[in-house]
Amino acid sequence: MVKIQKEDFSIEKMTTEIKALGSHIGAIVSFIGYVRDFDVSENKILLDMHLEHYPGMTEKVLNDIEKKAFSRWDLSAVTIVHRVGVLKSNDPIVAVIVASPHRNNAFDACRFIIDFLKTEAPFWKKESTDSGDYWVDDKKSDLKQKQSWDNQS
Amino acid sequence: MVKIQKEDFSIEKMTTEIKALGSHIGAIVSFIGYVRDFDVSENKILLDMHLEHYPGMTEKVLNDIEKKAFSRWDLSAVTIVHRVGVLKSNDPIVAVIVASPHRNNAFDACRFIIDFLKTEAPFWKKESTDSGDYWVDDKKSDLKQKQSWDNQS
Amino acid sequence: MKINILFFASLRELFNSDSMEVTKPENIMSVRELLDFYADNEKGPWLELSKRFSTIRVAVNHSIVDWDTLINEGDEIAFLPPITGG
Amino acid sequence: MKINILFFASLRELFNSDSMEVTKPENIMSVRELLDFYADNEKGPWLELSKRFSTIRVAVNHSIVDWDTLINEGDEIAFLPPITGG
Repeated sequence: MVKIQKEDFSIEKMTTEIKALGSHIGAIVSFIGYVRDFDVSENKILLDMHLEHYPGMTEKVLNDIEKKAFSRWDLSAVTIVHRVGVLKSNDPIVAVIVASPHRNNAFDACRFIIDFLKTEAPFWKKESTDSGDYWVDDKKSDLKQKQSWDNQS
Repeated sequence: MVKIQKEDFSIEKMTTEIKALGSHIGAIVSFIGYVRDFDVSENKILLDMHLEHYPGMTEKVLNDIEKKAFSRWDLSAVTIVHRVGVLKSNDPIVAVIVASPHRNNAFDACRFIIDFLKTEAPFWKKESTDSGDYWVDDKKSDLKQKQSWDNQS
Repeated sequence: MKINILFFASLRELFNSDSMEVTKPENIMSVRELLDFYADNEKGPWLELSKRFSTIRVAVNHSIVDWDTLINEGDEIAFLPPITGG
Repeated sequence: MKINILFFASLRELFNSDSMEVTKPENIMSVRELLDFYADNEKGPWLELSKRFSTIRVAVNHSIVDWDTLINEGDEIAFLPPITGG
């Protein structure tokens, strides 16, 4: 399941929902990403962040990533939620919740999904800092990490 | 933080606590393990499960595992909670919550902790099934997985 | 042949607009040719977009595609600056 | 020399007891020797525990140790069947 929303999300609620959806679930692995309070590489203090996306394409890309994960691993259910709009330091931005009969599949698939989301899903961050506003640049480390999955397939 | 308890736990509450504890947290990775409803290898339907532990030693072993994880990865905070007593099918048994500035460290450490917990922490499961009660045997796959971390260190 | 062009994030600010409906110029077949055509003829933000070419990806109808993908009637063509979600 | 011996899970059921305080027999130095001594002299559950030796781990004062670890006054010695938490 894919959700794009302005509101905060409840990890408890989503975990309960996903547990009720699937059968023979032995493991749920969750990733939550937060807005940082400090941009280490730029040495700037973050005031707030604006998250923009491409409605329609975002949902399509995230659903495709989910399908790829289901085809690679034995999974019971997946939920991806990503927030858009204005966020503050320490606000949760994204959650990826993966349920599976066995923990190794849940760990691998959760990591795969967030790695692909970071490089393929059309989201853009604009940070307001104590020294001005700027659009965040992509991270080469994220691209490399996504490519390492391609090489394994 | 290590908690051994009979009661259910709230992943939301623990995530909020751990987020408040640490600074510069960019990622939280959580693992939740559940009582299965079906023992595939034995072809038995699970009725309930009794979880026994070695008070004192359990806490020591889990604290040692946490310390090992902190020495291997850049982590902000860790919570391990494990239930004991009588559990039913689909009840949560264990949660491992790891916060870090970066997601790779959180994923690696969460996996490391659950792999070590499964093979080193003195817990024992007795399953009641539709064809009798028995103490669960250890899984060779868990031992191998724990040893693969030793080989990396 | 009508097509719809979308701009996001820094490109939306560059064009001061999030979309434009245009008629595909004659002889222009691919998205790469379209970008080159506007950079040569319109200049301004199109020339700037062209300069950022190595950092930009293009999506047609919600899928990221190669720059030599052919344009069809009614296509939604989006220029995407570096993706930074998650 | 007094020591305390603990049994868990299937071993607790085998001994029908979760602990016993004993006086260490003369000439017995290691946990392995202690187990062998009881298996030879007490038989019953001790002999059975000895037969399961390859699947059992031993902890002294809350740490898993080698079988040739020496026993000291007041030690808490626990025989642990296969661990199955998580």
